[in-house]
Amino acid sequence: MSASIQTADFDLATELASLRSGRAQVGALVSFVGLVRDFSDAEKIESIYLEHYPGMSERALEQIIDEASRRWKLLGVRVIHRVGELHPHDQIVLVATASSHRADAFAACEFIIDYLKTSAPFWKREQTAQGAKWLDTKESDLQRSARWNHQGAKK
Amino acid sequence: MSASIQTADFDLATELASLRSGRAQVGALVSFVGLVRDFSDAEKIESIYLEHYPGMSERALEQIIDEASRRWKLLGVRVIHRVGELHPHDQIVLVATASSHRADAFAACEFIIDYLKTSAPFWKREQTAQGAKWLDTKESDLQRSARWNHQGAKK
Amino acid sequence: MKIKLLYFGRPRENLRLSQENAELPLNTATVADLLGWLRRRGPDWAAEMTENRVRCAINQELGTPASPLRDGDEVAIFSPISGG
Amino acid sequence: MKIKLLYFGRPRENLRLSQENAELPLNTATVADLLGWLRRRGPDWAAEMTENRVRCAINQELGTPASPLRDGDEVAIFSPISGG
Repeated sequence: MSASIQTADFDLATELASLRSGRAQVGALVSFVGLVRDFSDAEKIESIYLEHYPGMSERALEQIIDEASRRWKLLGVRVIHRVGELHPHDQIVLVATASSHRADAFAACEFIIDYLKTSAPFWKREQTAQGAKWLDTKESDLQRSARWNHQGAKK
Repeated sequence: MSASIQTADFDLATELASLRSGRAQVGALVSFVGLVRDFSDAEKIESIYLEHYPGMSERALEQIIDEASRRWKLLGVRVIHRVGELHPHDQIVLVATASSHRADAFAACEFIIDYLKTSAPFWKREQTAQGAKWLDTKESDLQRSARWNHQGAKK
Repeated sequence: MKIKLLYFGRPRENLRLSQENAELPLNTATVADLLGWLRRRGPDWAAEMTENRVRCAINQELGTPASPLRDGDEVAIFSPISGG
Repeated sequence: MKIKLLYFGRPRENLRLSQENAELPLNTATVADLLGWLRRRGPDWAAEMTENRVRCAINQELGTPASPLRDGDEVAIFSPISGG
């Protein structure tokens, strides 16, 4: 169970290999990778800048992972969030979960990214030809996060 | 959108790279990897043997991918199912989905593996010290598959 | 009525048969009738070919015991699906 | 009452300030009071420090305008979260 905040890119295969390593009870690995897209609201994205709250961001990711581990039976969790300047096609975030059964791995992976989007202190500034703008929390992300308030008690 | 049935192992990083390749609208990549576990019902697994119905198995995977593509907005799907003799820790199956938004990628990935488990013609025989046995469809897989009958209309 | 019969999984292994061409009696209208006909081949077949133990596909689409059979069909009989 | 103030995202950039130590007036009991006090610093601050535009954390836990403040708190003011 570990979280990293880094400017460097990550390699999914390496991360998943270490998540499985020495855990022969793992039957399901689920991973989510978020990428920088090339267009946002019909404007071509030149770059994005990702800022975080050092200290709180690490702590928030750990709290989200702890909560997921309380709700589902997990054998491993890996979260990586990149910060700094990124460009279209770049990887932004990884959430990977390992479990004996896929129901737990899927639910925990989706829960972690949904909560991360609304409660971990990261901010995105998008740079387009029209200038730079700080993004707001998406309404759809708030709704997805709220779905989990009464879901997913530990089985 | 492609499905393969093969005895050879697969490399997740290579598969995801080709799923993203040339598609800058991809904002979310979700993947599921199913692995051979070391224990089943308290019996140590020595190996499993995976059999399929050549012709129908390819067709069933394509039908499941087509149905997922009708229900969600997908930019790419990759399914690989291995057959033949496998051992604990081996990869069995990959389902990877690419979409602009993670809601579509998550739902489609989970839908595909749930349907695959109950409607694609593959069979598993488990070899333990107590002998070999053909597995039945799990009751939990039937339930998970049935959940989708009234869910996930195309947004 | 002639059909092509395929076997997979547990029945293939237990009956040591992967496929055969079968000439069915006239009154074999459904998969359930076919299973009944196969059970009359002997105790091994009677034990395997019960509606509880096997599933089926007709021309590579999943079917049920009630599925109708037609001349030239490819019918597969197998233990419950367990891939993934 | 002394607190440590941190700014992130849009207010950090628009106000060109990342952090400061602030001595608050006695009647500053909540984050809402703090925002009111910050708005009195001038038009730039008045524009940024509205409850609509900013979110907050107190001692590295998310808070609301009603969250109480205590001496020694680390209070962060930022635009809505948008990571992941």
